[in-house]
Amino acid sequence: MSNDAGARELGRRAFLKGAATGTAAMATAAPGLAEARARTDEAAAPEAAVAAPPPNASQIARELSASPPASLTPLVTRPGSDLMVEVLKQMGVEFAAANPGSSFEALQESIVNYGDKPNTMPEFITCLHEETAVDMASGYGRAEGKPMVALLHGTLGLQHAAMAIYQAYYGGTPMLIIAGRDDGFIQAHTADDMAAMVRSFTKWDAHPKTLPEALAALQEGYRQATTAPTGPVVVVLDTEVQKEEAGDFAVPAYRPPVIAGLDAAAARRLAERLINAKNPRINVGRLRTPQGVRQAVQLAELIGASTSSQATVGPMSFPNRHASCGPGAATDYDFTLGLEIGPADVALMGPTIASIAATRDKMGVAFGGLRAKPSPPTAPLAPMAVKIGETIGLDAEASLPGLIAAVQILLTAERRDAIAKRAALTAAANRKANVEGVRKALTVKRTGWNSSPVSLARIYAELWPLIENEDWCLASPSVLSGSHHRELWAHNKPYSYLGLPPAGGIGYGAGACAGAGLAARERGRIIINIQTDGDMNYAPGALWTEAHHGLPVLSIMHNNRAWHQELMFLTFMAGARGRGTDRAHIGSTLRNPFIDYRKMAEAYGVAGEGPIEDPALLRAAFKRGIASVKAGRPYLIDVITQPR
Amino acid sequence: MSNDADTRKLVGRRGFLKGAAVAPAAMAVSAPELADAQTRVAVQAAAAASAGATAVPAPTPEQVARETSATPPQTPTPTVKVPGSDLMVEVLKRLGVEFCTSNPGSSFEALQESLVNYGDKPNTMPEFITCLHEETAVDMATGYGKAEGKPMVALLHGTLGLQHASMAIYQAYYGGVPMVIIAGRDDGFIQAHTANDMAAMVRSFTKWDAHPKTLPEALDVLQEAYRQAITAPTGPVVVILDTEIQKAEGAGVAIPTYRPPVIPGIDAATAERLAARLLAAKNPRLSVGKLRTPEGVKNAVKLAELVGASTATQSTSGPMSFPNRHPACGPGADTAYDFTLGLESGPADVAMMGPTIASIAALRDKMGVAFGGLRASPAPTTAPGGGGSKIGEKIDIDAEASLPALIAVVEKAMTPARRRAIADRVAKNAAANQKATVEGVHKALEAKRVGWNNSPVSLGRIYAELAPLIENEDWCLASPTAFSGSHHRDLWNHDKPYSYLGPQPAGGIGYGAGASAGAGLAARERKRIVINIQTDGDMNFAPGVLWTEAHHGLPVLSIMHNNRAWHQELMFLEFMAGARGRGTDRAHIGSTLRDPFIDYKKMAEAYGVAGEGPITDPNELAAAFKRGIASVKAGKPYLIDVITQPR
Amino acid sequence: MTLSSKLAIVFLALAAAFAGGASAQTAGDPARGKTLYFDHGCYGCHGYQGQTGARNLVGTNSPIIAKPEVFLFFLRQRGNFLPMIPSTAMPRFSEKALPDPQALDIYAYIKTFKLDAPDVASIPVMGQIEASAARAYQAGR
Amino acid sequence: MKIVIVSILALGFAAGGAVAAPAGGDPVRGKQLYYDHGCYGCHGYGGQTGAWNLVGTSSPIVNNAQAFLFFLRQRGGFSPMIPSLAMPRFSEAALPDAQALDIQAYIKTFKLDAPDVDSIPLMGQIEASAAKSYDPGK
Repeated sequence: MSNDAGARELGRRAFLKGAATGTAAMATAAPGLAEARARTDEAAAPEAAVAAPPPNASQIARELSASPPASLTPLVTRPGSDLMVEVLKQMGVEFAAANPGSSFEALQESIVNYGDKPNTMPEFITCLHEETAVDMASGYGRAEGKPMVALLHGTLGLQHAAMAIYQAYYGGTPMLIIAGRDDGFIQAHTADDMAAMVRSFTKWDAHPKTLPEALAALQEGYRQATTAPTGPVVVVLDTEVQKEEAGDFAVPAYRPPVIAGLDAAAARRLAERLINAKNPRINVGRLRTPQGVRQAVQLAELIGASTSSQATVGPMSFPNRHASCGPGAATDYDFTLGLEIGPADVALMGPTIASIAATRDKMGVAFGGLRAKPSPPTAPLAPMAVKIGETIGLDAEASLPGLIAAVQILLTAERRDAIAKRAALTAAANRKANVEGVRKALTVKRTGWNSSPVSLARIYAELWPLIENEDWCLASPSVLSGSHHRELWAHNKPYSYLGLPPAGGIGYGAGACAGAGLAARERGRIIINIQTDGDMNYAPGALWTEAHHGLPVLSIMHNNRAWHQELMFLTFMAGARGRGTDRAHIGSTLRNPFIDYRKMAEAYGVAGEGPIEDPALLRAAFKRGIASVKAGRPYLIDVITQPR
Repeated sequence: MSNDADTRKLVGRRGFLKGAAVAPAAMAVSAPELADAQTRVAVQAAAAASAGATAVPAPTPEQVARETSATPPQTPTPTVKVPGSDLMVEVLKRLGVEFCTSNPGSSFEALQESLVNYGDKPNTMPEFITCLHEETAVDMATGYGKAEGKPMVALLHGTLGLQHASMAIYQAYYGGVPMVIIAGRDDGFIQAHTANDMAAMVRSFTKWDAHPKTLPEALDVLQEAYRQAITAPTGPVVVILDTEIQKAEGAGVAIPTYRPPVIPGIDAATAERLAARLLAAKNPRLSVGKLRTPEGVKNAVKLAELVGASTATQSTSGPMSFPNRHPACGPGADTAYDFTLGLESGPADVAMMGPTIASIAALRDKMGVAFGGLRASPAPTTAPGGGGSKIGEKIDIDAEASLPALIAVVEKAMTPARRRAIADRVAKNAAANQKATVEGVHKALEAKRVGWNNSPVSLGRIYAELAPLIENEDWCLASPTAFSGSHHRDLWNHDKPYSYLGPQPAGGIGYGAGASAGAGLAARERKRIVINIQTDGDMNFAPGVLWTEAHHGLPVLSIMHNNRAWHQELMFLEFMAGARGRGTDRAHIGSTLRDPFIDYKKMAEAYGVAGEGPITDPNELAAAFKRGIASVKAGKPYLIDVITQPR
Repeated sequence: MTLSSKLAIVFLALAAAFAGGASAQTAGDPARGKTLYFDHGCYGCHGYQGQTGARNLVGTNSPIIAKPEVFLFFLRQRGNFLPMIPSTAMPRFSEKALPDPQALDIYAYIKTFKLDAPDVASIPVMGQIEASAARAYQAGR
Repeated sequence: MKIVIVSILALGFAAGGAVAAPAGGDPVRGKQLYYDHGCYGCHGYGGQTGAWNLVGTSSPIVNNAQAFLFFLRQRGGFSPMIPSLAMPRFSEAALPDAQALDIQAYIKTFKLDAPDVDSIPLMGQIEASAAKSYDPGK
């Protein structure tokens, strides 16, 4: 492709007329320079400007006849993309988030127009950046434990969303990514093997050649995404396959995956050890779906075991204020069962992304944490060596039904009341531990209570009484704002807290909260988003998507006016080198000018207030915010906060 | 790493600092206090201090002792006398790198500290430019590279930085824009941010990459990277710098002297041959495409004037081409050219065409992605941008590097008789070209007057109103213009190498805002102003670039082409819906920015950029543009929101 | 059915419409037409006042605009082709998507467009542009 | 070597601060320097939030001028390879003594204004909710 291919520029007038006849007559008389410009470009055409005299008879005839292009394709009555929408509908895909692109124009048209209730299940969600579309799918996937669709436009879409896809992979979040491919149009947007660019950080990908293959690939993609190790999958859909006539091809029925759990014998053995234990304990990590969490609660109640939970650090774990959750009456547990976590005498640990990393990483990138070489002990996020007796490499959630059934068989009358007695003691001990824990936490968190800029503990504390009786979901990563919710709030739902950005990538928070907002809107939930300023500034367009689709997201800015982690590191570096600690703010802070987040929100159509510097004003503002989001209108409150 | 690795986190608030000081020493985890660490850099190594949070009472004496003695970790790395990163900054300084755009990250904290604190005039040449997204950092480097024809540095944080900027890197590659990308690597810190071969992720769309293992090697690699970036085919290069090397001891390490690359031009024989044909021709013509540097453009003008050739230019559709209103530029007195010499462009009898990215694509694409336009199978003729133009003899040599030799031979062969004939031809061509220009403008204005008083505002009116206001300024139109009708091509005088920076190199939306800010960096140092006709879809990808413009005082006047849609998609979808005979009134779903409309003046003000609008009455344009130009000439970026006709 | 035969049929239908002075359709309502002109995206390619964009709807005596029947016929056209690559040509508006009464409302609204473009000479800024084009080239500036 | 420094320091205290006490700093200038050098970054604007409390403490580092200066100049000896959030070193070049004392003067103006738990109604509500028994529905 000659060097100046990019330099062709198309005149205004000609762009439409040229397009109509473009396909038929490509010969450019004068060297008409068409600018290969848009994500969806035009055919090159002579650039002479058209004068405005009235068209003569021959022009009218040509206009009317509109000589069809050489590649005449007969009218399509049942386009392939309609069947694709039907397949997604049958699998219960609620949303398809996308930044529009011509390579999936046919699929977008079907989503918007096909069916008796068009643009529902899946509903087309308009995003201002592909990164936001995939981060929304992450937020939704972590809250619901099942995939939604993110639509990306060819090579550019996959590149624009690369970091978001990497974080979904690292976090094992189920997601169905569809990349449109239009091999005959703008060449820079297509490639022979587009998915190769993201193969090393996706779980599975396919590039079907025909419509039947495409429908099967969408179903297999959904299965792969929801089977342990869950994660993002990519299906590349050519525009020809989307636009071709399906005729009377029937949509294949979807067969959900079968995930292997404990066999009956193993379940019985484990049930016996649980029943015979005097002081059994169950450590619950991150399960796959809300169904799994319900069964873990059922098992704990059946056995009267005390439990530990990850609910305060991520989704899909044991309700942390459940009567059985806590240290229990006595901490000398004689048998510990681990569900996707240690320490435990017996731990049910399903396969993780690390187990498939090598097969996917054909490029040999060898990401840290997924590569053969173990990560150094000093590295944060590195897996901590935790004592596990016997590890059973089976999916914990899939094993629970069998285990529960086995336990129920063994439950005799006197075992039931022994368990009941133990359960009562455990409940009382746990409640006492809860109350003490909160008391101790409050004594620490009261420092800086009335200080301005506002202390973060004050924000989390003021929020709790206002959301306690709401169906809330804290969707934003909280470690940068002190994670005060962990001691003060009750995390009793699978989606109470959606955890940190899986690969520690900043920019994930805004999109994830909007994605959780999609799930919330359909279920009468509200989303709490303690939004760090650095994270918001990558793709703030998520605010417009929240306004456009009426997502119930309350964003409270943790506005410390910096990428504060960097500021602290740089101050240390400058100190270590004995120079310019007063210049460490260069490049690591958002000063001069300060960004006005209320104005930014209002620019996107989101009601907002602030900046609030006086902590006494917080409660009233939060009340207004909660009222607004409960009425389906997102709301943003800018709070100037202590940096940590 | 188990599935719930992401739930194993760092330590709670209190512990995060105290723990950090002693972390390397004592890693034993008592109670597994799992806290979620999340930032790009995540907090220090976790040493789960005592489970309970410390109360507030006054520290006991031995706490004071421990505090003051601050037992250093087991492997105390003595502070270095001369940090390695200082030497890296010195290498960049001597290469003349003016700017280093970046979104901060811990994997290059040492290099950032040196950029900010090293040298008698710290944080100048290169100056650290703060961006809110890595994509913007690389797009700015692309805008600067297109305007100046030489590279600056973009600093990215590990795997996340390369991923976040990968579309912008792909566009720099596709457009052949010279740029040095440095990716920090901290293998001992957050594992998700590092990898053994990070550059593999972007190898198929970068020109060259290296991962030096020692400080001296790193200094050489930085110089080699600069050379690779500016040697044809120019393009983006990646250097991975480990934090160990940035923090290594640099005392005694010499900074290598930089040897600029020698880019081969035509040999003497070819120069003789071409000069002869140019001088023999009665009506010679030059076809000038996109050269590499402003130096090349100067020589092309010199050659045209010497041989009295009429010239064809691409300066109205991209940078580094022949000034389009130079007397030599245009059809000339007689369009029967008997010899046409092409410089990086056809149509031509003989064309000197340097190597393009396509020539190295296969070698770089180890993953087998095979991008369209760069793959073996030729682009289908229907594809836009696919058509090439007719070239007789193609000489695979860099045109710019060949010009000095060619000019020398022509000057030597000049005789008084030839000089007179040429002078006569030059005069005739100049008159003919002038007439053609004036006629062309009149015809264009005739067409563009339609819709002149329309509200929403016609795009022709915007470009026309700007023309007289910027005519006497040193301006650079940095934004792609195909969506706003490219009216500058007929109405404006493109007489500088940076007059118009051309389209998105790979047709990727989101490039425009960053490229304009990048051109603003070059403009700030050279008293230039940047005109940015900003489409709304493009602005909405990474609008944080407005803050960077305000923070660094970049002279960028952004005029919103606000048609409240990704309008190309709306038209395509309407056609699709029409073809399927359903819901053309629903084609706006997913392709428009309606309900609510975005207020770009308010968005600009949120980032600290002065703005006005939305303007719907075209008669208000001139006054608004005057205010805007005055503001940017005073070093303050300005945004004017104009509600426009969609096309 | 070959291409040329298709064209023949089109011409016959067209001729009939012109010659026969088909029954005047009931006049459309421009007010409703204005919202429909926006909803169906006509503004997208023809501009809000029919003067900008790809094809002028004002100051033209093309029969498509001149006669409502031809306008309706023209909207229903092009059912039979869908080029594989994205196109911004005139879309087809089927009866289902845009019933006749609504199409006539749009037609009525289009009839309200007037060419209000002043001529070049009366626009000062255009004069400045022409003057600058006529000026001699100074290398340095 | 470390132990020696500590002992000298201790002696300094024990000897009743025989060493000449440098002149007190100016809190107004100190406030700006506290911001410029990023002290707020880890200690909070009021010295109460963040990593290490500067308020309501009798630690000599905060209250004694030489100890404060000595503490700032400390830790020249190490820069760990991985990013660190520990107390940075503030060399004389970066932060001359006079300015350091200005900062100390400003730190001394901090007051522990945290009300105790029982006097904050909100905290009562939080404790009450913690005491509530688990209700699966909600």
